[in-house]
Amino acid sequence: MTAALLDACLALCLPLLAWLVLRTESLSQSVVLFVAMGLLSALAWARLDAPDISLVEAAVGTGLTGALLMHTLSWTDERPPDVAARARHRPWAVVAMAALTGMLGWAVLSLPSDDPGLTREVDAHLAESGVEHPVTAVLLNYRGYDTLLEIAVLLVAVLGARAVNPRSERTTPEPSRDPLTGELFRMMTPALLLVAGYLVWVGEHGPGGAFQAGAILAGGGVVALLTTRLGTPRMSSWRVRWALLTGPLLFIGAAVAPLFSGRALLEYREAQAGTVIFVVELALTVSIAMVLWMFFPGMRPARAERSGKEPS
Amino acid sequence: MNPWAVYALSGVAMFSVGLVGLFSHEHPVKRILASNIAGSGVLLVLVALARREPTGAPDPVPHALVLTGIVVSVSATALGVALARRIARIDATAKAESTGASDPEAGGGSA
Amino acid sequence: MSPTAWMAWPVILPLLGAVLALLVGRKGVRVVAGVASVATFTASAVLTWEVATRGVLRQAIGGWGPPLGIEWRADGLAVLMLLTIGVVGPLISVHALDHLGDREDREFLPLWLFVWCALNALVLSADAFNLYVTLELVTLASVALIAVRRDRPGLDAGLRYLLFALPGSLLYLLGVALLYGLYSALDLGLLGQRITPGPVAWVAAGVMTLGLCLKTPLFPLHVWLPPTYTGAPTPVTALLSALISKGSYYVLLRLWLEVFTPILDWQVGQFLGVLGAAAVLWGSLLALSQSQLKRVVAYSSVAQIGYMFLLFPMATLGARTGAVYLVVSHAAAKASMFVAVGNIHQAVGITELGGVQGLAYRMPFTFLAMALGGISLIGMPPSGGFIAKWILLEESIWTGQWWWGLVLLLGGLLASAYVFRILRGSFLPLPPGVTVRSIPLGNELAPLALALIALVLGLVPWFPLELLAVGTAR
Amino acid sequence: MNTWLPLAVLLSSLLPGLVIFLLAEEQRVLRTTLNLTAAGTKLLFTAAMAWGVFRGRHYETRLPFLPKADLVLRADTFSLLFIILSAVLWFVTTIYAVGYLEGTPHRSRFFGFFSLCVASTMGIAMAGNLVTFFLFYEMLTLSTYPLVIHRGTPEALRAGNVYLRYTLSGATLLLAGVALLYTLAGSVEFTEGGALDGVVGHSVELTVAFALLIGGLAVKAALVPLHGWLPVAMVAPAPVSALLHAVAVVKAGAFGITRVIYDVFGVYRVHDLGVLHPLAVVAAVTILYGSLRALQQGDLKRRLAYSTVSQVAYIVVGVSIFGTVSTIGGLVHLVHQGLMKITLFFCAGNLAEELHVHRVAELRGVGRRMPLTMAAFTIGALGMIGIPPVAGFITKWYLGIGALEAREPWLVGVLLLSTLLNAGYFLPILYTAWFQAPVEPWAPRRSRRWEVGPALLLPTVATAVLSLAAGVFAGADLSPLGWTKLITEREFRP
Repeated sequence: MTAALLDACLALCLPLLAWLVLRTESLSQSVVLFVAMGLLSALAWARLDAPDISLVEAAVGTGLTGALLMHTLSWTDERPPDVAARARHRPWAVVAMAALTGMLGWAVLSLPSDDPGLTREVDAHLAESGVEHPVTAVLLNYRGYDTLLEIAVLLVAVLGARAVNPRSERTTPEPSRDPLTGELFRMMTPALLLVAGYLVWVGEHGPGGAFQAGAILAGGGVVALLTTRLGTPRMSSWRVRWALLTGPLLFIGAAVAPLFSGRALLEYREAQAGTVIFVVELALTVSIAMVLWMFFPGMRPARAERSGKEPS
Repeated sequence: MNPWAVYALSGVAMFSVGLVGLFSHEHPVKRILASNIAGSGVLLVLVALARREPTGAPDPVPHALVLTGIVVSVSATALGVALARRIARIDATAKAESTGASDPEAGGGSA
Repeated sequence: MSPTAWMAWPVILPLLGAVLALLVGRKGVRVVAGVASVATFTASAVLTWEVATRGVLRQAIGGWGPPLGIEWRADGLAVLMLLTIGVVGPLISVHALDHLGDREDREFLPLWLFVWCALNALVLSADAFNLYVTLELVTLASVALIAVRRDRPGLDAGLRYLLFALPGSLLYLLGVALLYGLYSALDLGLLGQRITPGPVAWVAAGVMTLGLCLKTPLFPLHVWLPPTYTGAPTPVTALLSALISKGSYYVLLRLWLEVFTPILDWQVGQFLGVLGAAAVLWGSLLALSQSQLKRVVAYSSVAQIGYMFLLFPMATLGARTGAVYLVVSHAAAKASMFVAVGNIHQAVGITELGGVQGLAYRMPFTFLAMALGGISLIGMPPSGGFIAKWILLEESIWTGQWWWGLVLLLGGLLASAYVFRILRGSFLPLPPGVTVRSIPLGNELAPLALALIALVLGLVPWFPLELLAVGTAR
Repeated sequence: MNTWLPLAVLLSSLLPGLVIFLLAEEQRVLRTTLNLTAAGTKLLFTAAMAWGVFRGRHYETRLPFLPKADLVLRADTFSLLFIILSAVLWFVTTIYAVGYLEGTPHRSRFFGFFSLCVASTMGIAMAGNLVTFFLFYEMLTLSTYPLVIHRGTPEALRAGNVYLRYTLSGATLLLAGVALLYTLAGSVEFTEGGALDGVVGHSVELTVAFALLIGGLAVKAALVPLHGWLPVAMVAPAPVSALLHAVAVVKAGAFGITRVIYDVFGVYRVHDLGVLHPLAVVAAVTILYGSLRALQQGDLKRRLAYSTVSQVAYIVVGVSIFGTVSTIGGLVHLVHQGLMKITLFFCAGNLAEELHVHRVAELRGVGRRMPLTMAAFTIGALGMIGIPPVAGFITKWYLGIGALEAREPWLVGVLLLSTLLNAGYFLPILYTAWFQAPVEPWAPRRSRRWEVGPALLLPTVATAVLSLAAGVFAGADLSPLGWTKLITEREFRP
């Protein structure tokens, strides 16, 4: 009963929060509300027995995204003169929203309510996949091709983001005035690396994997960015490029190798599948961490300078 | 009503809010937020669909799709905010120039 | 290597090329991209040959096969698209090298290779969710390409495109989720077998169609197109209009003709047809009223996309052939026109329609390309556009829906009005005070090569038509 | 069966055209040589083909194109009539144009499109089915447009607009008709006696298709009320007017109408559908309207243009009256009008070029200054009126007899009235030129021997002689009349 109440509450809160995010006039409040909504939604995912991906949602979908947006707000004016942050008055908006929800809800409610989906098929072939965790099996074996393209998506995004803001690479961040955070970071680093390595390894059997590990590492990188003299990695450095691209190259190599012995793309031999997947995941972890880290363009210009430029 | 259906409906509602919000805002950050909300809605629907059989492990296929979805969504956000940031800097430079002040970008760069 | 193995290379080679191009840094980008382009084109051509001689090819990626794994499927339609992308894309990118600055093409080339990889992956994929990933890869790479010059119009255009394409993808993804929820399958073939009329299928079809129409875009969702096409660097506009917008249309075509066939009712078809017809008329009329050269060509894309939607009310194999033929010839013709527009801007720096005055004598190849491309847009013989229009026209009479034929004919007349509005000015003498900068010969030949493809499509249509027939026999 | 000769005839003007585009403006000798060699080669090919067809051989080039329609180039008696006319007139017009455009800019472009234009005409003549016909019909529009606006003046551009508006609308109707017919019949190969044997019933659809096809073709044939482009297009240089009005464009329309009636529907089918009579009426109206408007024109070229409107309608009248004799009259006029009208336009060009005379009133006493030109003009004009022994007489004679034979006596009235009107607008020109004294003395000749450059004069005289010969030797087997009789025999074979 309590559980049902909790579910109902969560389910009700999420769209309401979403609505609030978009209604709020202040952009920074919007982002804060968005993060809150994301955390609640991670909770909802956990209630739906998806604890591992709920962590990713919390860390990346909410944390990293929220940080990115917050970071952007520090670059942009809170409210540019020509664009209002508030929704234009659109009477049709509410009607459209209700109609869309109604229509989609109708479809959702007509879905069978105890369908196992592909659970049986996944389990049936789990032994051949080389890993023990079904999600990892889907992600890196059954549908490994999706993941290959997903890596391409990440590369494109980082390439695009760096391409439009090449200057920020040169922006040296303000060193933190607080010596404590720097010290903290130094202490944290080995722990982060350990946790990331563990997550990759555990991904073969249970919740975890390259993406989770990469997110952890990237988190460390972002903290470093904000607290130490360490700048954003630059594309012009060959070390950065190798760190970024070794994973994709290995993955592509692993994907095409079977082609030369008459098998299909990504058709690993059963005996080697586990090893191949582990190595690929390890390399991808580094790449994913690099990409997520590089999404952050460095520090904003110091507040004092900005305000000095403001016409007043 | 089953818990999955409650959450699926919630996801659908989030999606609608996000989608309509996307088209009724002009500020790029708001629109990026809206698209993230809509994305979370879709992913919530997928997560809910995975948990329809009340016993046993949930369907791993939607979970894997969701992971991919998160990556795509954060990539799009990163690209979007990079563009928005650049636009803001160009505007700031233009504004500074029009008021006779020096280039704030150059100042930021040499700090 | 087995014939099915060839399916991997058109996807893998550009991906590998892009990654290596990033890896080598500033110096070797052009070399790597050149080698990757030649290799990818060769792979596409070999695959086309295999399909033309052996029929439909399939590859179960990872060896699993549906429903667990993803499948690639190459029929005649798919390889024709591969070939189109493989010919038109590199020609545009050759032009881009000279059009963009040195700095930009270090980013342009890897990004274009990503787009190429994504489009090839999209064309071959037979998996609904995999299609979502390819669509997103196309979108993000396109956004980065649009903004590659880092100028304000390009950045605005990129952001606008992103914020219209994202909801499109999400709508599509929601449809995929619904379909998976009911049929526990993501493979298009399986979905096609299992589909039954009902709320889930209807709503899924609705949101997926809406999303893809937003991306393509179909009237009245085209509002983002003109400013985006105008703001993007011209070679990127050419890519957008010629190839990228066709990606989402291709998915739509596959969905309706292979998955949603049982629910493609008369009303649904007519509805899409009406929107297409409106796009044809509205796009053409707006193209006629523009004063900027690039906007004329951009609005023409709205109209041409409209023609492609006339497929849905007829929904016959013949209509599919006609629509696909239009996709292919429009790719060549429109790319040629945009590239020619780029040349004109580069030569005289005038963006107004009057800027073409007197240029026919100074840039003959560019204007020949413009003329040949324009003829294809109008649908006059000899051009690929004519063949497409002819097939659609015959099909509209054959199915008794002659009113779509009227739309085709009227659209052709309107197109001729805006095409000749451009061409006519070029015959006038060069206005005094205008200096014409010389254009590298390669840049003049690129649009001509593209236009000649549109011409050849109108002279030897039997080859693409026979190719298109591969895999249609049920 | 010979498979390469039709293609050779087509390519003999297509390829030179493409090469000419690439020539620099200064390469005058090379360009002229290329032009004349091409025109000569085409004449040879054509003669060979004509001889072969006369002796009963078949010529056909067939290339795969669309599923239901190949690209077919074929030479039958009717296409040869048009091919020979075009080949001969192209040859003389090329010579004329070389002289006429001497020293003007953009000649490579001009001669390039000029050759494409002739290639399209050849394609139209040899098209073996409706799709091939449409293909070349559209190519003709595209290749004549740059010729119409060649001068690049605002007036020329406006004329180009009008020209496009008319011809493209016409093409749209034509395309609709072709598509409708293909859907009904599956495939429409031109066949003597009609190609629609497989279609039973569907008389409404067939009538619609017929109306669409004729409507589309009537634009180029300049039938009233679709004739508006023709007088406007007069801003083009004289050789263009000559070629457009005597051969390529209007004849393509008239030729197409004939093809549709005889080789697509078959004359019996068209007769049964009851659509022949309305067409004859439209043509008759055009004859009278064109003549009346010609009467009002003070500008020489415009007068000739309206005269064309009227004269091309003779062809249509001839073929749209059910009966062999009138058909002969109509078809033979395809050639006769071509020869006579091109003579007249050449003369107008000579006058404009040498003396800058454009209006009828300015022609006073020009006969003594340019006797050969005006003599040629006189032959052409008398032919148009229908005075023996010039070719035009043959036409009117056969049309008149044909009308009586088909029990359409009203047409004889139309012919008589038209003849009167023809006389009304041509005779004053002759009178002014020969018998009135010049207002002021003409500018002196530039050369002692020639009243106007030989490149202009010789083609003019040649075509005038041909117009006369076509009338005088009408009885010969290979005269236009003889050939036409051969065609008609085959078309009416039940």
